[in-house]
Amino acid sequence: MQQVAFAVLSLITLGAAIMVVTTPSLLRSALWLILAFFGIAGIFVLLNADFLAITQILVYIGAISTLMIFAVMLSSKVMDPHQPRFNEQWGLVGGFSALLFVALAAIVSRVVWPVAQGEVPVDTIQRLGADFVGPYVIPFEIASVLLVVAMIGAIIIARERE
Amino acid sequence: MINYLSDFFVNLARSWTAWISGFLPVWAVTVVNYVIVAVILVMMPVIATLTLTWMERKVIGRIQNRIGPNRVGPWGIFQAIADAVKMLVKEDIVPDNADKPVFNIAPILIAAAACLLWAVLPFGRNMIGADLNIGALYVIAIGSFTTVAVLMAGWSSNNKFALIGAFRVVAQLLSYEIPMVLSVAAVVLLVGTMRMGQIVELQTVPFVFLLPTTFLIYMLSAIAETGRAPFDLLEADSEIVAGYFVEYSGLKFGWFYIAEYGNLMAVAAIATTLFLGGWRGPGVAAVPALGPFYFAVKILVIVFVLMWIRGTLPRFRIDQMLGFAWKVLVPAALANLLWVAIVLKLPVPTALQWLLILAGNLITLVVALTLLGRAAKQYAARRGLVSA
Amino acid sequence: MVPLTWYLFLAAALFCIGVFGALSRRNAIAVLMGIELMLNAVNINLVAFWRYTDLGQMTGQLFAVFVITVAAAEACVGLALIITIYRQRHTVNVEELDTMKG
Amino acid sequence: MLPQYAFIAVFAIIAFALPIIGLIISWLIRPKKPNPAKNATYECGMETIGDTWVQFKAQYYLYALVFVVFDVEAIFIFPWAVAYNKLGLYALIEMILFVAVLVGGLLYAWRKGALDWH
Repeated sequence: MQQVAFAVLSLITLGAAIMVVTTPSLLRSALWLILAFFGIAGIFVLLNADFLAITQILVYIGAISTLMIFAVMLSSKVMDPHQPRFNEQWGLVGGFSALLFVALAAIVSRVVWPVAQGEVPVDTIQRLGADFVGPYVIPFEIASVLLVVAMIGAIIIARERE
Repeated sequence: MINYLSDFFVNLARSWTAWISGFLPVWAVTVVNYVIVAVILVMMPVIATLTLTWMERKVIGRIQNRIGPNRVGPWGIFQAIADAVKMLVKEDIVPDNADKPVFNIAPILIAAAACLLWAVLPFGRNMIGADLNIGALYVIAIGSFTTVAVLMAGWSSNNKFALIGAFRVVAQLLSYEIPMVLSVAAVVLLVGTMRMGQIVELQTVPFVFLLPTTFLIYMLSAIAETGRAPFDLLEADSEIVAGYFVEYSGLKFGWFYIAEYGNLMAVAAIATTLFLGGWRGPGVAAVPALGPFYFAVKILVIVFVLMWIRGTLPRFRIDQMLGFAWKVLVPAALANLLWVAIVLKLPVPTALQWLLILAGNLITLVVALTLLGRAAKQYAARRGLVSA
Repeated sequence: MVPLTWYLFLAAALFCIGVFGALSRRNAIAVLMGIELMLNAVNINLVAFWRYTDLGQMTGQLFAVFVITVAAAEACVGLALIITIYRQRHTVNVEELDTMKG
Repeated sequence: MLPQYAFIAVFAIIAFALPIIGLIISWLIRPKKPNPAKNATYECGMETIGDTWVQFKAQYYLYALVFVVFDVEAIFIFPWAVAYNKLGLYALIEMILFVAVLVGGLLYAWRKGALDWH
């Protein structure tokens, strides 16, 4: 059952990802990207990481994709689908990506991964919350600073100057 | 017999499961039960549309000194069904330059999102689709799909009005999502769980009495999220004809309409669950079958108040509306959240903690209203609207 | 139960698609989309390793949350840059944005 | 945990099926008589001039920016809120710090007029 779910979700994810990088229309690319994010959220559920799945939907689909669609619409003239979507080196890059995949796949299948069996704890969210303010408090506070700095920077950059 | 009736719905489900287990394997029983529950819950937006449109026309009619629909059936109760039939058989027009696949998927996505909300709402004790670990966040995350569907509809129509409308709606949805998230977070902080079923179980006192201001913030953002008056400038027909779905007709328009009323009922249901004690009410411990009725009554009360607001208040302007979300609601919601956190760490008895939370809420409300009133006066004076 | 290697294969494939998108597209927003795909592939790996080797701690999930945070910050600034460049140059084609070249 | 999500998956399939079935039924029974005037873009009876995808104000983007930051912040607040009862006083202080930085950012955006509609 889980295998079937995994197969369906990875087909959705990979298919959508391929459409993202090949579709000429940028807005459709962004919509395929949303489908890919959704598939990945499903993969997280299969991995018993439900909080991350909802984070994926909330942040990637709700926030980052919206930002991307806005950016696509704000730079609208580039959406002309007649101009080439790839640069000249796309054949080379394609070959490189395929080679990279072969290499990664070889590594993944050769190495014997130390898999530990165990029950997934039921209180993962409490533990996440405790870890944010416990051992990971420095990254936690830095995340807040990073977000604010990014926001301030982006506002300075994107503001229309009168 | 009495025992069976007192928890009628749960017992009915048990008897049903026992009956089909007689001739079906275990996995098939699970699948059949999932499908039945899902079909019932998925119909909720459609049911909401059929009942609430009639109710809304009657209520608004009375407010405006009219009688509302009264031709189709007694008191016009079949008006909604007549409308549904009209939408079903109406010709569907797709504009020539539309991006057709995106244009067709947008209404499906928005209707599905409205349905998905009902999966985690408790109708009564043990009567919930799935009591997810992350229920409260799930409800918020589903809202993201609405944003995407609106952008898809606005862009694919290839119409300036639709696109401007979509941008406005999305700005509004994004701005009001944050106060909504923060007010839900205050409830989660108080009960220490995100399971919607458990939030109701632990609500011995409806949280509206502890967190009145948070409830108010939630309701204001919910009105804005569903795009109803006074926040309905996304379909301000005098300005942008009808907003992002101007090019839609027939049942595709129908799905936008159904999603709107489904969302209206859903936000009322979420508010009931989080703040009004959900299915709790007198005698519900002895007779759990009463739960769904209390739940429905509370939802209808909230929906009635929302209709009342719509019939009474004028429309906001977009700058006022977006400013209101970021400059009033977000700071107030953050202040409430942190105040709850501070009080929960004070070494005093629970009753006193609750009183302190209530007091803090009221202070936030007073401060927010005072600042708002002062800002409004300054604005009016600057514009020369009042004589100084 | 799905074996760990399946997840790793999925992540590897997704990463390579992301690399292809980031290096071959002409539009800067499309390049950013490729980068987001790569970050997501990394997240799948992090969570998969958490699930199969490290259930006692939450490190994998925590890392994934921080990766998402960084991705959000990156998208904010990156897209703001793209919008500004578009406003001044009327193009977001990465091949034409070479003013820094000596 | 997974059975609950199996239900959500079934639910999602049915939730998407419902509008699709409705559209198919309506497609079967409704009239189909397109003509060019009917299919033209709606614009108060006049032919549309120029590209629809005109440029929009960057103001919309600024709202989206502030939204993204607070949305990600919510991701940190919710687990903290769930775990809060079992944590010590340090949890409160650290969250106040976290929120203070964000409020600083909000105030900056407010000052710079990113929250005002021009």
